[in-house]
Amino acid sequence: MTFHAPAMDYAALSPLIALTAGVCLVLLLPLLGRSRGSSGIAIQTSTALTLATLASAAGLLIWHWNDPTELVAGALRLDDLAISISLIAIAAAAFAVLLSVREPAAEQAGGGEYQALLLGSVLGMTLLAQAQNLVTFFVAIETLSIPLYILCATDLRRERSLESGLKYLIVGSLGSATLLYGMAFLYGGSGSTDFAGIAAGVGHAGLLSDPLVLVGIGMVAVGLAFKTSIAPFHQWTPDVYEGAPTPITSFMAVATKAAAFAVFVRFFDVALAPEAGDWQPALAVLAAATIAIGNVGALGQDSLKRLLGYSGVAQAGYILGGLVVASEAGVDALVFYLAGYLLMNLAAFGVVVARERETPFGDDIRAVRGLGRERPLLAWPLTISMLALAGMPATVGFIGKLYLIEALVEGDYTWLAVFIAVGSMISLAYYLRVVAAMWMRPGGEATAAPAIAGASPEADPIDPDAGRRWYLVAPALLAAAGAIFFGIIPQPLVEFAQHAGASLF
Amino acid sequence: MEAVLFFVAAIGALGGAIGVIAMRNPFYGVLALIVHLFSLAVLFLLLTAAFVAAAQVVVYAGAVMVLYVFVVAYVGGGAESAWEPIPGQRFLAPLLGAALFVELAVAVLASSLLALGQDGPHVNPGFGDPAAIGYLLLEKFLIPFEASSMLLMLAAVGAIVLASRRGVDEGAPR
Amino acid sequence: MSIEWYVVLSSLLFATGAMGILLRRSPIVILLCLELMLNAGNLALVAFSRMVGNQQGQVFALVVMVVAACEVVVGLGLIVAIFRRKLPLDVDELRELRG
Amino acid sequence: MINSLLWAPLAFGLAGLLLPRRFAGWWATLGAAATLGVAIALLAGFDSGAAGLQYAVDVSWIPGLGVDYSLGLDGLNVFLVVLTALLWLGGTAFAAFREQRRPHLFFLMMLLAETATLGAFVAQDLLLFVLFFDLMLIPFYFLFGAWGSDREDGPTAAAATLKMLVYTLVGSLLMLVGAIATAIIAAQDGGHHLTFSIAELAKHPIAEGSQRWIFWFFAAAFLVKMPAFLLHGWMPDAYRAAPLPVLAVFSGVLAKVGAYGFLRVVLPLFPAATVQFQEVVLVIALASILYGSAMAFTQTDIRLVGGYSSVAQLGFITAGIFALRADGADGAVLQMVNHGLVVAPLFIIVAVLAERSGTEDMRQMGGMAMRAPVLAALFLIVTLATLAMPGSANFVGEFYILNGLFQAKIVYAFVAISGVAMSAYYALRLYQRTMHNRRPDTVPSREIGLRDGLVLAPLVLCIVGLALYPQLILHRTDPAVKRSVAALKTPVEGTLAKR
Amino acid sequence: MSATSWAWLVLLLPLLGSIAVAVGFRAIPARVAGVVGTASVGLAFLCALGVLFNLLGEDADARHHASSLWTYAGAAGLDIKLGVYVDQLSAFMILVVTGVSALIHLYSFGYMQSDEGYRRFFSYLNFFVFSMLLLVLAGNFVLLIVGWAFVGFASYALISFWYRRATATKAGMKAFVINVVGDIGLVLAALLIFRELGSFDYGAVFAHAPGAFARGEWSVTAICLLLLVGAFAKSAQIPFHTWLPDAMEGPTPVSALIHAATMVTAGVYLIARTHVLFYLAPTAADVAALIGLATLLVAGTIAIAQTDLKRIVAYSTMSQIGYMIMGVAIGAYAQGLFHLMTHAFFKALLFMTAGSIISAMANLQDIDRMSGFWRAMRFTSLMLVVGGLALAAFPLTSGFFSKDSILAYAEARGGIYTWMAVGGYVGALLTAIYTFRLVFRVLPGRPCEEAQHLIDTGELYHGPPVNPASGEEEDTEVGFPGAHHHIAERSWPMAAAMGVLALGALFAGLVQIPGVDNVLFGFLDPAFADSPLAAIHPSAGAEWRGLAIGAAISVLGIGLAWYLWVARPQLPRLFRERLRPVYLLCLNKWYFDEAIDLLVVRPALAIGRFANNTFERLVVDGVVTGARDAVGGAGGVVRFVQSGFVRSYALLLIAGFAGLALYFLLRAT
Repeated sequence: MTFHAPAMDYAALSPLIALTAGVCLVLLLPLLGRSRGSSGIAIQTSTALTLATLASAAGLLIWHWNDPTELVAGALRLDDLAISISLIAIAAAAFAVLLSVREPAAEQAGGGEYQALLLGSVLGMTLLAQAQNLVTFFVAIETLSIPLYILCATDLRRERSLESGLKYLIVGSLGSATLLYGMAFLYGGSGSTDFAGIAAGVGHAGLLSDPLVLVGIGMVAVGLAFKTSIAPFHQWTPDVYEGAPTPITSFMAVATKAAAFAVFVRFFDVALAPEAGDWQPALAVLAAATIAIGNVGALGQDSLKRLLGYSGVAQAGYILGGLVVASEAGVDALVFYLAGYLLMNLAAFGVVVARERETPFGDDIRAVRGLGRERPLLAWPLTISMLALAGMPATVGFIGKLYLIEALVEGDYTWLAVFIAVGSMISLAYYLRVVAAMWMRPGGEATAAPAIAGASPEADPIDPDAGRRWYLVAPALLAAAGAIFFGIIPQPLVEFAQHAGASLF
Repeated sequence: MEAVLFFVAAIGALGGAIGVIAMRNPFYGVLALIVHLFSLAVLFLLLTAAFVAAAQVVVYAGAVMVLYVFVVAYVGGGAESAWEPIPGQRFLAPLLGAALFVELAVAVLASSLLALGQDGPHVNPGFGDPAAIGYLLLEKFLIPFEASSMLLMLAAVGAIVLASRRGVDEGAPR
Repeated sequence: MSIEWYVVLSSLLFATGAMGILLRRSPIVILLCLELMLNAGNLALVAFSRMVGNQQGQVFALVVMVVAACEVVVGLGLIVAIFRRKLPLDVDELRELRG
Repeated sequence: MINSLLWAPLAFGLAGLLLPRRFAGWWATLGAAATLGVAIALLAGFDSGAAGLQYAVDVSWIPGLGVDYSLGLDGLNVFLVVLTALLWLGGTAFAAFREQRRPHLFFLMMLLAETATLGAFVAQDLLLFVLFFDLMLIPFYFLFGAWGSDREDGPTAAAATLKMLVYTLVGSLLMLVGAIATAIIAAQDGGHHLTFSIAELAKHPIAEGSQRWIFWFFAAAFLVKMPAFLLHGWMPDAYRAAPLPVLAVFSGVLAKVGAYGFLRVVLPLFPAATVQFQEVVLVIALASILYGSAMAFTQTDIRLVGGYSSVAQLGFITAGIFALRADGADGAVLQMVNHGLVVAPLFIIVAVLAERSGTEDMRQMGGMAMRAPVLAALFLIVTLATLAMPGSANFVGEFYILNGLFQAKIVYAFVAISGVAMSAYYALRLYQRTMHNRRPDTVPSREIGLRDGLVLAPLVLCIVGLALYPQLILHRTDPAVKRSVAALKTPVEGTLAKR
Repeated sequence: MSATSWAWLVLLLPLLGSIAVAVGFRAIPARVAGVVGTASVGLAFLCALGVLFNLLGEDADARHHASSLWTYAGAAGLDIKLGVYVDQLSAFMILVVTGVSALIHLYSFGYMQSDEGYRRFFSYLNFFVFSMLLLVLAGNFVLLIVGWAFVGFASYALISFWYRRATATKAGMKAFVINVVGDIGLVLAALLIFRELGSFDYGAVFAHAPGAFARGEWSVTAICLLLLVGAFAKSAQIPFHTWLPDAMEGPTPVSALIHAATMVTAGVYLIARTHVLFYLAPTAADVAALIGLATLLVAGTIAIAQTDLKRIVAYSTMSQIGYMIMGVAIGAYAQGLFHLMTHAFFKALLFMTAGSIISAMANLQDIDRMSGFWRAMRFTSLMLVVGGLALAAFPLTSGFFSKDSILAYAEARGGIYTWMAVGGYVGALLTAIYTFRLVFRVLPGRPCEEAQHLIDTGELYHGPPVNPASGEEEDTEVGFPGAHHHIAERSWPMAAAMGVLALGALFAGLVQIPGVDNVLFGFLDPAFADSPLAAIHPSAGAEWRGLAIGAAISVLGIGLAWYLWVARPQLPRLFRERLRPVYLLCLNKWYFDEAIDLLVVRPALAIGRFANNTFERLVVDGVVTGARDAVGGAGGVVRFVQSGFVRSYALLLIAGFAGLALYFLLRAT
């Protein structure tokens, strides 16, 4: 046996390399800094460094826009789907890093570790988006999850943070174990770990709808459904979203979904396409259930983060619709919706973080009472994001739903489209509750009873003018503006999505 | 001969597993797991996966279990009470476990894959030895290999973040 | 011994592990049970790799070990943190987040 | 031209944010006036003979989704556009005369609402229509919720508004699905590329099977908007919560969008289903007429009298449309304009009365005509128009509607006309209870102020003008109406005269 | 100038007057308003004469013209023009209307002087005249309906003129709603006509109708019955008559103008106008005739029992209209119109005298309180007697000729119509009785308090102003015309108006003395030439026989009245006690109000209340609340399952996994 080193296309690998290097640097630099004993600077430098890393990675990705390449003996595939999803993840990370400035969790986690873990998670996502065989797939999904387990728990002083970390870890590992076992079955059935190989294997007549393969598919579906918080594997979502440090929640909500859906699409719409007839109905039902559960669950939630968590579940249900139809239009819609979801969500979370730090209410809905009069600059992003999430016209949310419904109707899943419509109807009840709190209620009485959801006894010190900090307001405004812009001029985003879709079919 | 070994190992693995979930005291649970791991290693050997078996012994029974022991010793693994706060859990859990097993078993046994029924094809002696695995790791699976190393580092960092004293220094006294 | 035996055994182990997670309340034991499940996966992988006669499954198993190790490390770290925070080491006691 | 009409209000609204608060109202009024100017210019240049679209604009908007930005005027919407502009000017001015909380936002929303409404009227792309149709709700949500009044005996403004929004969206989200389904099915059947252009889709209606369910998706949206009987649950609360200047435009225009939708979208696109379900809709319409009237004459809250009378009126309009004949539809369009012209002043008057008596309960009012002859006269004219006094354009509208109904389904005509008698009762009752009889000491009788008069008088003048020459509208409406009715395989015009 | 342009002028003048008075209501002094109002109608009368002479200038069968200004509403096959139709019938009508109206304006000029709403009154009055003229001049059914409704509105406005009286507004509402019911009848009729004949224009309709319908065909019968609904509602025929007595809430000139002279005769005009259709629908015609007969008898009986001065006159109006309706229904078109004219004169006169008396009574209308006015107010009393005689068809008065011409025709036509004639004579007897009951109660005897006060001081009696209907106190701002009252003796305009009318009441009959002259019928008959019924002419002999019977009955009636209320005043009380049920029936107006209230008003309100209190809450809101609660409940379940126990999450996850696996196993082949 002789060793054949695989062809290394470093240009195409560069985004991954950049991120990896970024992780190491962010870890190392502050150490030097801390030795000089000035952690303030350390945090700033690491923040800057992280942003730089993300920027460069994004740049390198865009550089490869529109020329799909196979990497390292077919372990990876850097195509437009991968790029677009990675870009979404990176954007989410960048926002999260900004929101994390002065975040108690980040300070406790110390100089660079917090950002490093964040970067590590992003690395996992970019990897996952490109994965072409089961092993990479599995490692990548763990690389994105494990740092998140940790990050959720980094606000060590708050019991909720630890609780969320542990819950996420346990249920998450259960999920990955299931995923792994499913992969094992698929490997057994097809005799290969490569997606292509699997496609060939399960496509092979003798195996079409063979119990081994099908159950394998089922278990992989469970694993991915867990990551994308599809009911009934969603239950970790509200708890973890509420418990985790808010910037992390904002990151998880979008990036994890995006990455997981990327591989979901790759694996099901490509590798398992031959079995589509078998898994489509199942996933459709799951989507419907998710929409229903997410939307009714969000009703009457007082914690904004929890509310967004449930709404995230519902949104995942919508997005899954794009996957179910297993068509190019479906993937387009899916990517488009994810991009839109990024904007809508970040606009909301920026405001939540700001209010969390400026009021004693934590993320309770009371924190945004009368926001319209006191802090228009915060009220508008949150309003827009709520309306967008509800799918109101002239926002990206409307176009997103429109796109999904088109795909669904085309794929003969009209009933699911109707379900989406009904779902967003219910969703109004809670989204508008937030809007009403901002515009139709008198100002929040700043000296209220402390015992409120979200503001635990070990509440963080209040920063009275957090609502004016550029690094909180600017991202929110930016995202909100984007949500409106792409609601009125969606074509660029549509093309972006269509590129992604085209790279699969 | 092989069959005997298989059954011994299988019983060991299963017994270990049962021990893990049955032992009140986490410490015994850890020990049970070690038994389980060793018997798995034997099964790996039977499946001509020498390197995996070795790794199993070294990594798990060696490193990981030691970690467990330390932690259990540190947090003082007191026996957990028999009281079950979630209604129906005690009843549903075994049911689901059984259901799961049945479904998976059926999936395997009902499969039309003929190969499942045989001992597997004849493989050349080099099968599963460190060299072969090494080649795979450095050629086909280079990326996962690198990634998992990255993952290890991140996990280590995370463990430090979580377990370091920093958290409680600022923590509010209870 | 035919491969089926190994796979069925592995699924039995898998189910056992799952059952353990459902039944035990000490986070440490739950971690152990997760180990069980991952190992069941490993056994299946190795068995299949023997069946199809290529070693990809074995490599996969190795990677899984690393992953498992990472989960353990993080999990134990979390447990230590919780212990430091003087919170009960019982997953049922940690339920501030609900509803 | 038509673009400026559509976007002028919004542009003014945004620009208004930069002005100091006390100018916001005047600026908004100016904006509304400008819009009205454009609208009238469009009307002036409107070629009354032509059936086709005029001032058409059609540029690709989201090619990826086959959505175009296409606008246009024809007989169906030209007068509704003018009506919208007119009423908005009235409402905005009336609001500008009064102190508003957070004026910037208020007037921005007011003008945004105008743009959205105009959009819904001029949109010629099915999806654009749906978009504007839903967009209308947002500003009104804020206007009702944030500037509305909470009732101690009822839900808060926010709650009432939420109810309204969810209710109306029940329909319009289904409509979104329906719209997309229509386009896609059409594209699949016809094998051409995806388009939402109403004109295109009307050329080859989709298969009857699909028409059936899509028809109801659209009908749901429109009937809720009107609102029609059994779907009007949101109306009472919302009407009582709404600030009156806003309510004037809301009730004056928005209800019409639903009826307009039937003419613009449903009849041309789903002819088979329309014919099939004609009687069902007619039954709903008649139920609305009777029920709305019955409710109207038992109400004591003067807003709700207006509200329920609208239910009845919209019932008439729907009935006219679903006579599926040109005369009925002509009458419907005319009646839409008339009702808008009537109900908006009505609510402005309600505001004036409420300001004097400090209550909106007619049992505590009376005798206000005493020192206010002008107010009384204006109110009287509005009242007479409301009860479709022969000689008013409203009568002509109802007469055409009834004629259409009479020729198509004679029985329904007999039922429908009983609504006329009831309308006479509740309208007159409203007038008498407030203006006539003995005056409680709590209620001062004060003449209408000059500025309010300036808002009210022009509207009343329009009523009178139309009463003298309804042909103005009928003449321009007829060709377009004939075209949208032509799709149905039913006798379109003329009579069943034996010889 | 052609007839039609004169007609347009007739139409225009009152409208302008109304608008001028209304717009300049603050600018111009009250007097001027009165002058403008009166003058405009006076001029209109002159223009009407212009129309007449134009027509007389042409030969008899060419005396009909149509003219239109612009297309009012023409689309989708309907073609409705703003047009007038002038022929002998409309010419006759506008003459009567403008003429009588002019006099009544004159009367009001004096009578209403001190009323707060003097200008408003004249603006309304003019508007009414305009509407009435529109009604009679309209060239198509739609415009007819417009005029019809305008008249209804004007009457509403005038009835509730003293709008602070609850009784007045109530009465106005009643009148309006019943009139709207009538309008609806007309609208349906018009629609049916359009459905059958494809046009609304008189010319086209009447030209095509004979060819289009077989005599007695259901469709034409339906049309006529619907027309009758309109006619009865306006002309206060059973069962739509209940508004008329209440309408007496309005100022007395209004009663004179609307409820005697003009508006209530609209129904007669309508039937005359559509006589072609009615000829084709004999059933409908007979229904009309019978109801007319019934009305005239019922009203007569009621009138005998009433004690309210104006209401008695009102019921007499009803019964007189009954004669006309019966006449035009059975084919006595010209005769009916003849009676319409004479009735206009003497009934207006009667109301004016009533007004004058009521002034003297300080707004009291109860004849039980009245007596001895002969000595207090000569002129008024004289007028009352004149009017009474005419109404009672005393020989040689106008009523004598007109009423008997109708009955003679009926007799001549034979069959059941003979019996109608008999009924008519019975009615005549009643008429004579109640009329002179009124006269004998008011004029002779010892002057009552108010009359005495007038005689002694020469001043009008001024009691505290009260609402005659409810008896409640009122401030002088509202209710009876202002602070100062006016009687004919003191106000030349009133006297002048009454004088002229008296002349008419006495001598108008002379234009049509059987066998002597034939002025009126000669003019009108050509307009009805197209109906075979118009050809029937009773012989002069038969007419004289009729006249003789009529004279006898009238004298008999007057004699009876004298016997009962002057010679033997205790007899009526005796009757009351003996025939209590009959008396009560008449006193309570045959319980029509109660019946309508029971059958129509209450059910409607009940339905409304049910809808409002029950249906709205249970069903309409129920749907919403139900849906909301369902969703909310589901949310509760989800939140409950989200128990916070990580192990239960795991359980659900694995359960889902098991379920999914099961699904796939079942899919597997």
